Amino acid sequence: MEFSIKNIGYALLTIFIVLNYGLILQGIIRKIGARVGRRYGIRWYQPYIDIIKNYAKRSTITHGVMFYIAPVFRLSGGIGLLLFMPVIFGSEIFSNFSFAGDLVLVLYFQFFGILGMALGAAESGHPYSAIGVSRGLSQVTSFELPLTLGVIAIAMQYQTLNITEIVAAQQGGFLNWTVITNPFAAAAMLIAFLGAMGRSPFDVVLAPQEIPIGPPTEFHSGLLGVLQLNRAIFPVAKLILFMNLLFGGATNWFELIVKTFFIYMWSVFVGVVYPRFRVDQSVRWFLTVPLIIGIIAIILIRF
Amino acid sequence: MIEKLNLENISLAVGIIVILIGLWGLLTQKNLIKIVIGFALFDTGIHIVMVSIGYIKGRTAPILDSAVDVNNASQIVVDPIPQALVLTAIVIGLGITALMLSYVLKMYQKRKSLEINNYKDLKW
Amino acid sequence: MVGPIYIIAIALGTAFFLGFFKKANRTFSFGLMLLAMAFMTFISAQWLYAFLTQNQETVQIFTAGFKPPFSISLQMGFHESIFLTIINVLGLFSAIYLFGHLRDKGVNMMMVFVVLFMGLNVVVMTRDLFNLFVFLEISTIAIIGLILLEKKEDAISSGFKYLIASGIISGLLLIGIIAVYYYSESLFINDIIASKLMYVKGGTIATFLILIALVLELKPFPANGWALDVYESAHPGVGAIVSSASATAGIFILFKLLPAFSDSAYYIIAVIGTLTFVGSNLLGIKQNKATRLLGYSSIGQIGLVMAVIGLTPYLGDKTMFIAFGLLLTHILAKAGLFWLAGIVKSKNIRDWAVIRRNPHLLVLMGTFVFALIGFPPFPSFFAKWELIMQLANSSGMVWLAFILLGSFIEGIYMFRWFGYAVKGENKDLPEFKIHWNKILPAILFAIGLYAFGYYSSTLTGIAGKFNYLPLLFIVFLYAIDFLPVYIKNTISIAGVGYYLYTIYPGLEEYRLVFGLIFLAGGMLTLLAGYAYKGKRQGFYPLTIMMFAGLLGLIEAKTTLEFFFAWELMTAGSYFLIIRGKKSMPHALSYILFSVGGAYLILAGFALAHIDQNTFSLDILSNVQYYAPVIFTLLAVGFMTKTASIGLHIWLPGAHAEAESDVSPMVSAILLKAGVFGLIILMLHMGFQSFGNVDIYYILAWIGAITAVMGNMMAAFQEDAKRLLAYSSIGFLGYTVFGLALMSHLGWLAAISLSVIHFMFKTLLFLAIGGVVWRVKTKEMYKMGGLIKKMPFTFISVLMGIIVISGVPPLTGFGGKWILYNAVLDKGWFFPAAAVFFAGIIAFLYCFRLIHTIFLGQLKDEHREVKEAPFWMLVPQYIILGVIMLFSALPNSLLKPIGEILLPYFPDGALEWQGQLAISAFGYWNGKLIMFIVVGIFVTVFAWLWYMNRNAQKVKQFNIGYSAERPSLPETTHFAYNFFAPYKKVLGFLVTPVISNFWDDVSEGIHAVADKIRRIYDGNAQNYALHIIMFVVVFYLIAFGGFYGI
Amino acid sequence: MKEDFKKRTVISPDGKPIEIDPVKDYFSDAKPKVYKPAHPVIEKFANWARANSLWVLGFGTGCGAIEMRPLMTPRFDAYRYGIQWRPTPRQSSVFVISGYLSVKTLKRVVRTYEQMQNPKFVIALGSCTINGGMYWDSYNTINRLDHYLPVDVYVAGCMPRPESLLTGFEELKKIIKEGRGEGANKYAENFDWYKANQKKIIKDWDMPDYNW
Repeated sequence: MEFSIKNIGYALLTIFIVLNYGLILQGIIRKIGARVGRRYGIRWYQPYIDIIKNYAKRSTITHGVMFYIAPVFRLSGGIGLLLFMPVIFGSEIFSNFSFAGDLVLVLYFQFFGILGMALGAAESGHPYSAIGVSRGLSQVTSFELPLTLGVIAIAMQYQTLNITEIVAAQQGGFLNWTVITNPFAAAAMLIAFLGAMGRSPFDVVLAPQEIPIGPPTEFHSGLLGVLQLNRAIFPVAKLILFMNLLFGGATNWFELIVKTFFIYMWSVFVGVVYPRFRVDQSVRWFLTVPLIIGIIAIILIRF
Repeated sequence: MIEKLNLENISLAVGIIVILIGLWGLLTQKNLIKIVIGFALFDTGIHIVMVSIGYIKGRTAPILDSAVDVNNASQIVVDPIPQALVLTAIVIGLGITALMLSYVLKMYQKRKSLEINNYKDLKW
Repeated sequence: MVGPIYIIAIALGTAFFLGFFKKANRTFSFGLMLLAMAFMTFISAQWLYAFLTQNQETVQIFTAGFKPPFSISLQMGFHESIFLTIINVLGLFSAIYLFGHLRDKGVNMMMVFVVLFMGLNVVVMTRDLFNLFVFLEISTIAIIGLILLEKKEDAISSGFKYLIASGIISGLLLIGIIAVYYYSESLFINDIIASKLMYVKGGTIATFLILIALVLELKPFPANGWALDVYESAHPGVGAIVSSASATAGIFILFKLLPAFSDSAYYIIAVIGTLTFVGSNLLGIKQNKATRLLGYSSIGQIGLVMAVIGLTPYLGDKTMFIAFGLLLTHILAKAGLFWLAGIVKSKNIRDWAVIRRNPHLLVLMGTFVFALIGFPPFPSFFAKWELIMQLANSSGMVWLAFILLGSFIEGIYMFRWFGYAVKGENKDLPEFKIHWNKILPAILFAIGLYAFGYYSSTLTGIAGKFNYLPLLFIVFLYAIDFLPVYIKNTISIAGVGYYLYTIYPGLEEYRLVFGLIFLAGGMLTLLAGYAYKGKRQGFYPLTIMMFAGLLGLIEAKTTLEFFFAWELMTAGSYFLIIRGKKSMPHALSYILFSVGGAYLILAGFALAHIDQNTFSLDILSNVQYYAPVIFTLLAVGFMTKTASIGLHIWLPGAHAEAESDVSPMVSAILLKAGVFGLIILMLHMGFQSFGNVDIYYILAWIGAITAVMGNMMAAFQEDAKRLLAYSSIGFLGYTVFGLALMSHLGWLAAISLSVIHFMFKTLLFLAIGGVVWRVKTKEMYKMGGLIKKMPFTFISVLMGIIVISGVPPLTGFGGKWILYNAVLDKGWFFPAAAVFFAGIIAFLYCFRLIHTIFLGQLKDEHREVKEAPFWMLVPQYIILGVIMLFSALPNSLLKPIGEILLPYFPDGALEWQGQLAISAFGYWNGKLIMFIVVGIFVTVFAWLWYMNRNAQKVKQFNIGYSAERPSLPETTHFAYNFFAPYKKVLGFLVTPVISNFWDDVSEGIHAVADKIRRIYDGNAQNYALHIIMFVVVFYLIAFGGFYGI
Repeated sequence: MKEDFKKRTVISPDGKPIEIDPVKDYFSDAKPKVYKPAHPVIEKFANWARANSLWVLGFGTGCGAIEMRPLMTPRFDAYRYGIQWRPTPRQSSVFVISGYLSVKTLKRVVRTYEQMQNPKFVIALGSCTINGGMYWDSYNTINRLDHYLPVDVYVAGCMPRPESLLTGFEELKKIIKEGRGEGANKYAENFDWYKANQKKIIKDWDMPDYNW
């Protein structure tokens, strides 16, 4: 497949859909969380208002160039991740730029935003930002190991790193989904997914009162607005990744919404039940149980 | 046993005993002078051994004089070479002994001691 | 032609004549003596010349008109002439060196001096056993006389010990002589040899006595305490004579009488020699007095020569070459070192730092030390090479192992000593004066070492093939060392560039890749040199030495050339590393690991050479025996350079303490030499296994663990350059892992990672070097906020860390992608998972590096810091350009490498469609990714910039700080122990187990050495006892086992 | 702490002494700017969003802090009105000052207020913020908050219940929607007056005039 100008239009369409879906999903999830806490909670469209409000702020301050660029990195990371994946299986329009690279690209491109954000946060000179980044990176490294094992197991299972082909191999009923055919790899990855979503119990990175929401503590106004956009797009991109790898992908938007919603709910369930882990605790945990599951997955695929 | 007890063997044995005595002195005496004496004995013992090895039973000293006829000297004198060697060895031994004594002298001058254990500054 | 008898005549005559000048003009007397020595030298040299050029026949000289055995006869043959020349040259220069001393002490000493050399001359020439004894005694007495005349207290007591010892030895010799005479009835050595005494009953003991006495003359371990005391206390000039001249004569006697002994005598000599070599060097490592240290080394070296003579059955017709090479090096270098000891006058090796006040003396010392250890281009290098090759060829593996062990141990104390000289604290030390007569001999001997080294190389046949041009360039740079930096830098760059230009057409395949890394990389890093002011003495010859070694590796066609280049590179890099500020201990561990690794490589080459009649590197692909062992030896040898886990402890310190532009050289470029070695090894030897264990699988694990541990250590460093150094360890781990995969993609990953590592490590080390240059500290937590002061450096570091972490779109991702595909292809998932885990850990240190230095809070002291020097930035930005090119057009890097690999690994190559790479598992289009990412990025940025174009710029304390405000930048900069929680969990992984292990090994060796050397308790009687026990033990061994009976 | 803000001399890595004036070197000394409202249509829409997305920074200076917490609980659940809590002044738009302000806390309040971004709103909670309440003649508290900061809504009471606070928020929403929530611009316009008042109370003024 070659790049053509059409792709840009398709990409914008995907971004638009995903952005809206992400914002609504965010609102609904928060609503669900509130209902678990016996509150009414925010209105489902509150995330929209918040973003508009932030863009409507009149003043901005800047701590320097990197501070300014960080949200750009972050949003580029989210959008890139989304666009490098086939969003809807079988749809040329929503496969976007997945012909540019395979699963490995997607795995590593996740870090584009993380790294940029970390740099910008650090540029603000705020010690809490740096503490948050330290925690975040520590956690990322630890859940990445089970994730890698799971990815290797899946790539071995399907003998490909091409996400489209992985999805294709899972077509034909839920019994073909990786989560059924390769349960250990799926388990390892789904646990890593908890870490990747950064919800409780792995949300000490953004501890609101201890280190006032960690890395983005100095971001505000439009800069924060960009980050909020990313907070809508990035989780959905990750959800789509896991959906593609483990749950057979989606052939239309409805299927995508249903699947991603339930995958998200997995982390929400865990999140509302479990209290927060300290960083050392979560690192230790990721390097024990999920790691062992990952190793079992590899052993099973190998022999 | 008895027939082995001839002159050359006796001198050989004496030589070896003197060597051992000399070595014993060299190794055990703590006085520098006595050590030198031990060395001298050791040296002398070696000379005795040398002479006794060169001895041939029933022959005379390899000195060409009235007692030895030049023409049949090779039949009646003992091997002259060990004797010559011994002479040289004695000279060298003397040289070494002299050097040792001069060393002892110097050492005594420097430190006023003849005890060998006082000269152990250099070690390891 | 002047007859050799005139040597004796002149010496005796001069000695006699000098007696008349007792009180008269001492300088005149000295001149007379010098004339005599010169004439003696002339005679022997003239004979040597005749033997070398005019087919001169061996000449017998009969005294007193009779033929032997009735008279004493002298012989002048080829070997005699060599030894005589050596001894007399040494005598001549010793005399020059001792000029002031001899003049002060008077005519007596001069007489003794001349007599000493007369004695040694006769000892060499005589063919009469008793005459030999006599003149041996004469020379001994003369030496002891020299010591006595010095009138120094400790010298005298040591002379007394010498006397006692030599008395006993000569007694043994005398008994032996008379016994020999008794059985062979002749004292003429030729007759004795002809009579085959050892086959006569009783003759064995006679020859044994002679043998043991001659061996004892050579001060075998452990019966040599007296000699050590003499070396320590005597005037260094005398020490040089004892160490060189007497020992030479002693070796020659042994050599001369060797045919008289039974074949098993060889064995005894070899055992004693090897024991002496290893034992003496072992005891030497605890030594801290320079002259005594030299004593240990002398004894060890002579032991080695003895061992070589004893190993004649193994070495065959190479014996003479080896023995001469070793002996000559020993004589020249040891005499030189003793003479330097006389100039510097520092007893303790720590005080030798004073020598640097005159850098040329340091050059001399370096020459001597490196010659002793056997570095190229000195004769000992070629001798050792032949020695090891022959030993392996004739299955002398145990000997080989012990000789390498001994050499290694010698390296420990020699390099430690040299390290003190180069880097020790040299304030508050006494001044020393240099007299021309003292320095001249040392200079000439050093030149002699180089000359003989070249001569040896012509004998081994590599002179024609090996490229000496770079070495001449080094000499040239040394000669122009007084010029300012920018001139020398230009010349160096031009030199390297010219060389690259000339060899470029001849480079092929992976040699081309590494050639470019080494030479083009070298030019790039040299650019940074313009930032330095002043003269930067000594830097350029050393740098070029390293690059000469590196390009030698590239050009090497034979194992010998390869090893030559390897050692050259090691020496050059050692000097570069030790130039750093606090790098003495690190340089020591570097050189020791390098030398140890080099010996393993040497052993590997030797084993590979068995039953092959060429030295071509191709022998590795045609190995006859021990293939897995050879592979392991070579692999471990090369991995000392790639700093794989277990062998890495030298690296962090060495790289961290090096100068700003040296760090990239030794990190980005030098480490690739190990990779290059591994590539050559693996290409030639292919798959290897011990039984069922695949060595490559072990290698893969080593690579993986290295990667994890290296990166983990890097994440916990506070020192920026140390962090980068550990990061190098980690990255080299990926490379080793990639190579171990032994597949097209694995190698593609490994080689492209090598290239990438070269680029980003140069970039980062230069950038961080520039920062350190400005802020004068390497501790990251003391920096911070420098982005505003050093924006250009910041950009390089940013790009560098993005490449390290393998985040798309920069080129680091390509390596990761290929590695993934390679792993899926190969199926080694667990080490692979470790490698990918390591890749993620890289984020930790990457972020830390950029955050703690450039982001966060700017410190008070750094408010007026300037951007890094321009010339440091130039190479960085050139590299940045290349990185961007490779990132956008990955096939410009990967496709050529893939094509190189095709002949070796035809399967599993990438398929290229433009910039789209397709593997069996996935695909990747670097250019497209670059465009997409840049496109998104620019769009978002433009939009954000438009939105916030009026943003208020604030300063560093304008942060929301819980209604308070920060008080000091130091307390606001979160930097120290940055990954504390991580350390809490995984810190146990980075406890320095390996460093502790090596420390324990080192301490253990030192403790053993210290225990054993207590036998040298300074008591003359105990020394005598050692001699007697030595005789008894060897008697028992000899007659209990294998000697004759 | 205070010593850290005196001028000091440090030695640079090159060995040169450098003068450091922390207050000038480490803090921006720019004056606040007046930001004109955008086009009325846009502004109306923006004000609607601002009113429905009140991000609150709670300043628990006095006893009133206890009244803010219940708003997050199921019982009062202020979230449903678009009121959310933010932990940092940078991201907040509403500053709730809950009770009397001592001289010491006033300094912190001023600093925090200035760190918030325009537009920003202040709700003063409790009688003490209006006239000092029971502390009106205290040596150590201020009496009238709007001498020091532009206050949008006062919620009277000692203490006002959470319901009152909610009413205050509703009032604030109305003000914002009507475009009257221009406290930040008012502060910038009358900056000298406010500063003079603040400095009258805060004797040891050791910070820049405007805390960005």
